[in-house]
Amino acid sequence: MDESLAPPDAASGPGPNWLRAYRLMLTIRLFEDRVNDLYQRKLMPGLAHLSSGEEGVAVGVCTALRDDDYITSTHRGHGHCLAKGASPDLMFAELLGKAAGYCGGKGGSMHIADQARGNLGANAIVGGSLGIATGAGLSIKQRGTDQVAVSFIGDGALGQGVLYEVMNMASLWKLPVIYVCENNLYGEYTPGAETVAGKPLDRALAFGIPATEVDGQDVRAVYQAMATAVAHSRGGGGPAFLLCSTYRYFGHHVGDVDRGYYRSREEEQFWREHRDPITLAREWLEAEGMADRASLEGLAEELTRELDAAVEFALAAPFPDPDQVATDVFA
Amino acid sequence: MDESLAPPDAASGPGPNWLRAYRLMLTIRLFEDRVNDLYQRKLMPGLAHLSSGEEGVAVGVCTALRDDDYITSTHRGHGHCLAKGASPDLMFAELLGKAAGYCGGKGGSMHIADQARGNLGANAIVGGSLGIATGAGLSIKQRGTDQVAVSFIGDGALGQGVLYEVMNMASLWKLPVIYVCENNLYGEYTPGAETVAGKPLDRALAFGIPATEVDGQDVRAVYQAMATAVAHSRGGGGPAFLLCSTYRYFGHHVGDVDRGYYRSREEEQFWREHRDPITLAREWLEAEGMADRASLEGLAEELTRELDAAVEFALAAPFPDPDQVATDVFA
Amino acid sequence: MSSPDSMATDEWRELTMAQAIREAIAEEMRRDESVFVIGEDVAEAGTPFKVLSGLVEEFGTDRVLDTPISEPGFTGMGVGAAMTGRRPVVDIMFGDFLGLVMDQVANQAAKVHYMSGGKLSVPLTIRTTMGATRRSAAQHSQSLHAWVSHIPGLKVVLPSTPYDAKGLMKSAIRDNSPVVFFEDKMNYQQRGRVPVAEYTIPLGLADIKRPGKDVTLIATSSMVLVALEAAEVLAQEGIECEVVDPRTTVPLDRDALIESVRRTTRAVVIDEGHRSYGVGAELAAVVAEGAFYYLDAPVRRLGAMDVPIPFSPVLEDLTVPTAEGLAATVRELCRRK
Amino acid sequence: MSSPDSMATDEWRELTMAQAIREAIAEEMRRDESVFVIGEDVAEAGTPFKVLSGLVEEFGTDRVLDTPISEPGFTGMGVGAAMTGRRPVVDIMFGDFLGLVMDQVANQAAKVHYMSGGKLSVPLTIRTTMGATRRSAAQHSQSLHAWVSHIPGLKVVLPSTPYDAKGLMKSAIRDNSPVVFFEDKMNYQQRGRVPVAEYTIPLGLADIKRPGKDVTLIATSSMVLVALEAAEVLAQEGIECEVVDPRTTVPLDRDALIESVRRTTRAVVIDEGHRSYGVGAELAAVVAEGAFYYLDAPVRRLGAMDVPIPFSPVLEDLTVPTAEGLAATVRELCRRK
Ligand SMILES: Cc1ncc(C[n+]2csc(CCOP(=O)(O)OP(=O)(O)O)c2C)c(N)n1
Ligand SMILES: Cc1ncc(C[n+]2csc(CCOP(=O)(O)OP(=O)(O)O)c2C)c(N)n1
Ligand SMILES: [Mg+2]
Ligand SMILES: [Mg+2]
Repeated sequence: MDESLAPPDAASGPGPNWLRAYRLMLTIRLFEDRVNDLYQRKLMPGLAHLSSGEEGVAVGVCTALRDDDYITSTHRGHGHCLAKGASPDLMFAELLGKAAGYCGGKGGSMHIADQARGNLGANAIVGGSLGIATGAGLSIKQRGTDQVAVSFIGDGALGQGVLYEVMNMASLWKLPVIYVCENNLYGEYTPGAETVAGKPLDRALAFGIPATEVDGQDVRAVYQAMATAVAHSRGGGGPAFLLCSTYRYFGHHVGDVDRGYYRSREEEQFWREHRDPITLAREWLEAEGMADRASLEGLAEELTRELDAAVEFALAAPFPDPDQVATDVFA
Repeated sequence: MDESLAPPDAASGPGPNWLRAYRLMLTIRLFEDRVNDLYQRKLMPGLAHLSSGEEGVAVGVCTALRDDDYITSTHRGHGHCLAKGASPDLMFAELLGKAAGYCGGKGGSMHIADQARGNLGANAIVGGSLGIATGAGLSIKQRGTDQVAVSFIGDGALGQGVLYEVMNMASLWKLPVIYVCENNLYGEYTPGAETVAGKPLDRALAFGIPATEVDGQDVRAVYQAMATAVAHSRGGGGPAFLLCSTYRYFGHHVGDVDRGYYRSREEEQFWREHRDPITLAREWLEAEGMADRASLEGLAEELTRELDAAVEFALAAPFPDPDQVATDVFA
Repeated sequence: MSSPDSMATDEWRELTMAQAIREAIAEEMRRDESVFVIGEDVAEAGTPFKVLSGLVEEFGTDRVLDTPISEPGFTGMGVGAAMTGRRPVVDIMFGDFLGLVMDQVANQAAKVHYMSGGKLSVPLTIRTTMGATRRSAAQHSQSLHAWVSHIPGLKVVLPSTPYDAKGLMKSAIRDNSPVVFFEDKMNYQQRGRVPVAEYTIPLGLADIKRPGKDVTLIATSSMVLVALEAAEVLAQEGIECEVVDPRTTVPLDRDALIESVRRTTRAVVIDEGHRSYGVGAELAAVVAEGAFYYLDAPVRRLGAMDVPIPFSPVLEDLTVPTAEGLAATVRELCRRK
Repeated sequence: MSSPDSMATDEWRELTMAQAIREAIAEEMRRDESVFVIGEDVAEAGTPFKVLSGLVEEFGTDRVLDTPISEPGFTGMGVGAAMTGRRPVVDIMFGDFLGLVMDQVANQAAKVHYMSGGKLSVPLTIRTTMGATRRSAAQHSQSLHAWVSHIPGLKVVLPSTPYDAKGLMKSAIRDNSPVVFFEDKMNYQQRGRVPVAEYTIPLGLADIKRPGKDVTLIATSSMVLVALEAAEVLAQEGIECEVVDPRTTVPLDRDALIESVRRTTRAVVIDEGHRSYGVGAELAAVVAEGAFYYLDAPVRRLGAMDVPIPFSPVLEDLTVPTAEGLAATVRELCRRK
């Protein structure tokens, strides 16, 4: 089965603005740092699943998408949401349960949706958005547009049977759906090796879906692979599957601090020091002369101010009126 | 991935009693003819799904099993049940809702179970018995016996996500489970070609499960492949997958008589005339000199008498007492 | 405007329940190109019950999609298609299979609108079946409308006549919220008057199928027919039953039920789901509370026995409510003066 | 024998709900080698709530199995293992995920014994959670015990104290029928007295958590604590509440509920499932019918609001029943003389 799709015009074209991609990755990193901080300062209700370390996947993938393309996201969805164009201030507001949040405070971290940018929502059910993304693909085909739908899933979702049901239909009906699997080596506190038999790529290939594995820490490689997949799907070629190897720096959720029983400090250190997507991108930008240390430091300071302001906005924002509890039950 | 398992002692041994296998296939054929007759004479409540034409799979598979091995069956399960050793009279009684039936009349055609011979039951949910069979495999492993569990499924069950969930666990934990897929080209009134993307075998292989395709109309080929799979699983080798190409002569259920809109008379005729598992077996038995026409005709008459008697028994048998409606809800 | 005779039209035909449902779907598909049907054997086969026969010939396989046997998958796809501009009509062949799709229905379809603060919506209709005595045994005979009625965000329809079925199906398809539409498979051939002129019936309006002063029979789906049969018998004995059909369990027309029971001072609830923790419990609790100071006798409940549905006809027939059983219950209730 | 103080032992310790449940499972695993635990992150992690911490160290990974994220698959495997000589304890991390396994639970586990005419049985225990206010939003906060309570063949346990949790869990594991055991995730750290000596509590026996003469509060799971809190407040005002805990919705101890309400002549049902078509409806209908001629006021029901559980704390707190709300309802009920 053809694993490597022919490189599309999209990819052979001028290519994306890598500084913008870098900016997005850094935005996600700073965003998640603040979520963790809000949690530790007991300013954020509930929990959150941070995507720090996985910025290369979210940004590489969304850089290959248009505003009107759809994505569905997971419980670890802040990065996807930001990469698709959401504003940090309204996201923080949602995480704090404020009326100004993307969902008026009703969704929270695991349910942020931003339909204006095609984000059909994060999902707290592992694999829960696979049907939604594939259905969006069916909708695209029926409406005859050239959009694509992207379903972000974690490696844990490989365990959910619905993945194979929708891949089968997407393949049969040549739906423009791209399954992006973020393989960060763990599902909660259990290593993927203990829960995945055989090779993940084979599972997509078995349904006649072209599948590629890519280094998720290399935002340019992710973009390249994704651009190829998008061109394939937009062109009516049907679904594609992208397996991105990556790593989450923090615990499964913000409260998961004692991780020794399922992964080592050394392993975490290795990824942070040698495989950090932002560091790798920065080194490349500097080597290519696209940016110098000073300008990137300036950018970091600018984003820091921006995100601190976003947090301030959210903290100061009012909670929803009590009567909101009973609205939006029916459309 | 290794598709062809090494031939086991079981298969290289003396081999099964082919006359017994022939007798079983003929028993199934005559059984189903009588079910259809009972339906048409309005003597049987509800519907039934006949396995006529698929006898080679049920008998080839069960001939490679021991009494204490488990099977789970489908809505089209009469053949599996008989091949595993059930008595026609108690089966007819169940189909007629009589107290003497295997389930006291509470189960009917789609729920016949015969735990004395390891038949954990037919199932009216497509794919519904996959979890049960795989759980039986887990039980076997935990109890440390050398039994195997066989899950009969139709090609339609390839659409159910739970198949991939249990194959994954069976492979990870090396459970002695053999998935036998009866590919009769249709799921109800829809051709498999419209519902299966890619190649079925690849779906098992993708989970690290050895998979083989076999001619389901050749009972000896089915036995050979199954014996190989059984030896593999009994020996602790883990699960196996067997894809048997076969054909159902009748409609999806006894009432499905106008089939022109989904398959042709010619196709049906071809299978009946050139691919009939009983005819093929008879020709081989005669060619091998294991039996002559006269003895086989004698056998046919004997079985006819036996099955007619079984029907008579069932028709004469009493219905369950009304108070049975409220028993067996809790164990 | 909810009972045939009050319709502002004089043109009527007799249709079966199946024909009425098919007509409603066909009309909505003509009216709105975003409406499509998806499920198992819905195209050429027109479903095993032939409810959708003819649709694929008129609308083609792009709008009448035969799926693999993947209920969770295609139901989830229905949710996603609904969120992105389509109006899917998802076909779940047997209500028993709801067990496979409750995550898609209850966690996704029902909650998307609320969780997104109203930004996303799911104009999805799920058609499925209910009803026993078809000799289909435990996994093909359940009436599981209680499951979905319990989940906020879902509307639930239980039509009892061809007239109601057509008008309610059209409203369900036009509704911007997910609607689960239960069809009693034993009633597909039941005939009834349906106007030629187009009409819809709003979701959430109960209908008095027969007026009466002595006792209120609150009946759902095919149990309405059982109630009407019992009412006919009891009328001979001088007991005037009022038969009230909620038609939708969500939204529930509480006022109509309570108002009737306050008038008659007695009530029996009859629903084909299992008696315990079923829809009947809610209906009984609603009127027992709302009409408490008017009730002359306890509210009685009839439902399917709390046992898996057995195959054997002699047993299965014991599990479902009957007109005789209902009549007996009513007599006993009305003796109590 | 059902309340701690009546126990024939004088040795007691304080345990949390989580410890009591773990102790019950560990004792049963020592007692019967066929008992094993299967689910997501149950081994080294001991579940996200740490309820099973230590089990894998004692019993090893052969009897404490970490699974892939495949609820339908491993629940179905639990059914098959139970049918072939094992006693699986299946862990469904959040009750919300029941939507994924209702086919395995309702169509397979619940029906196998009946469909086989009693030849096969399914000694399976499914542990899962319920309860809101954890700021976990709509897909991690539901209390879906109504779904399983409605399906014949399943027993359903809702413990409210560590004492009950341990005794009922041991009975659930020893039961030869499938049992669904709901643990309120907000109560895992709640402490209570548990005897050192071994004991079990039979399924189907209600327990009077507090005697009283003016009104009966029928409360389930953590709502028992809410009821006790309200009863304390109301006692100051001279209203004596009797708090009755059914402990299991199936089997339901109808007589105990009805007997209490006949004595007090008033009842409020409080359950954390959604109010409509919830467990509260059945409990209310049972006492409204059974105590009809004794009731001085309508039976009231408190449950979660009929909305998906919102994330924002200011909204979420409005959705669940509170002691204040319950006390207000009781006052209003008792004024009505
Ligand atoms: C159906 C379902 N089962 C279990 C859970 C609990 N849970 C939340 S996240 C998670 C692990 C998911 O792992 P993966 O898909 O790899 O995503 P990651 O957290 O690694 O990004 C689990 C088991 C859930 N939310 N949904
Ligand atoms: C989950 C589920 N979906 C749909 C059905 C209805 N149904 C019964 S048999 C069948 C076709 C099964 O096809 P296959 O698995 O190939 O078995 P076959 O009938 O061909 O032997 C369908 C769709 C069902 N029983 N269960
Ligand atoms: Mg992961
Ligand atoms: Mg088939």
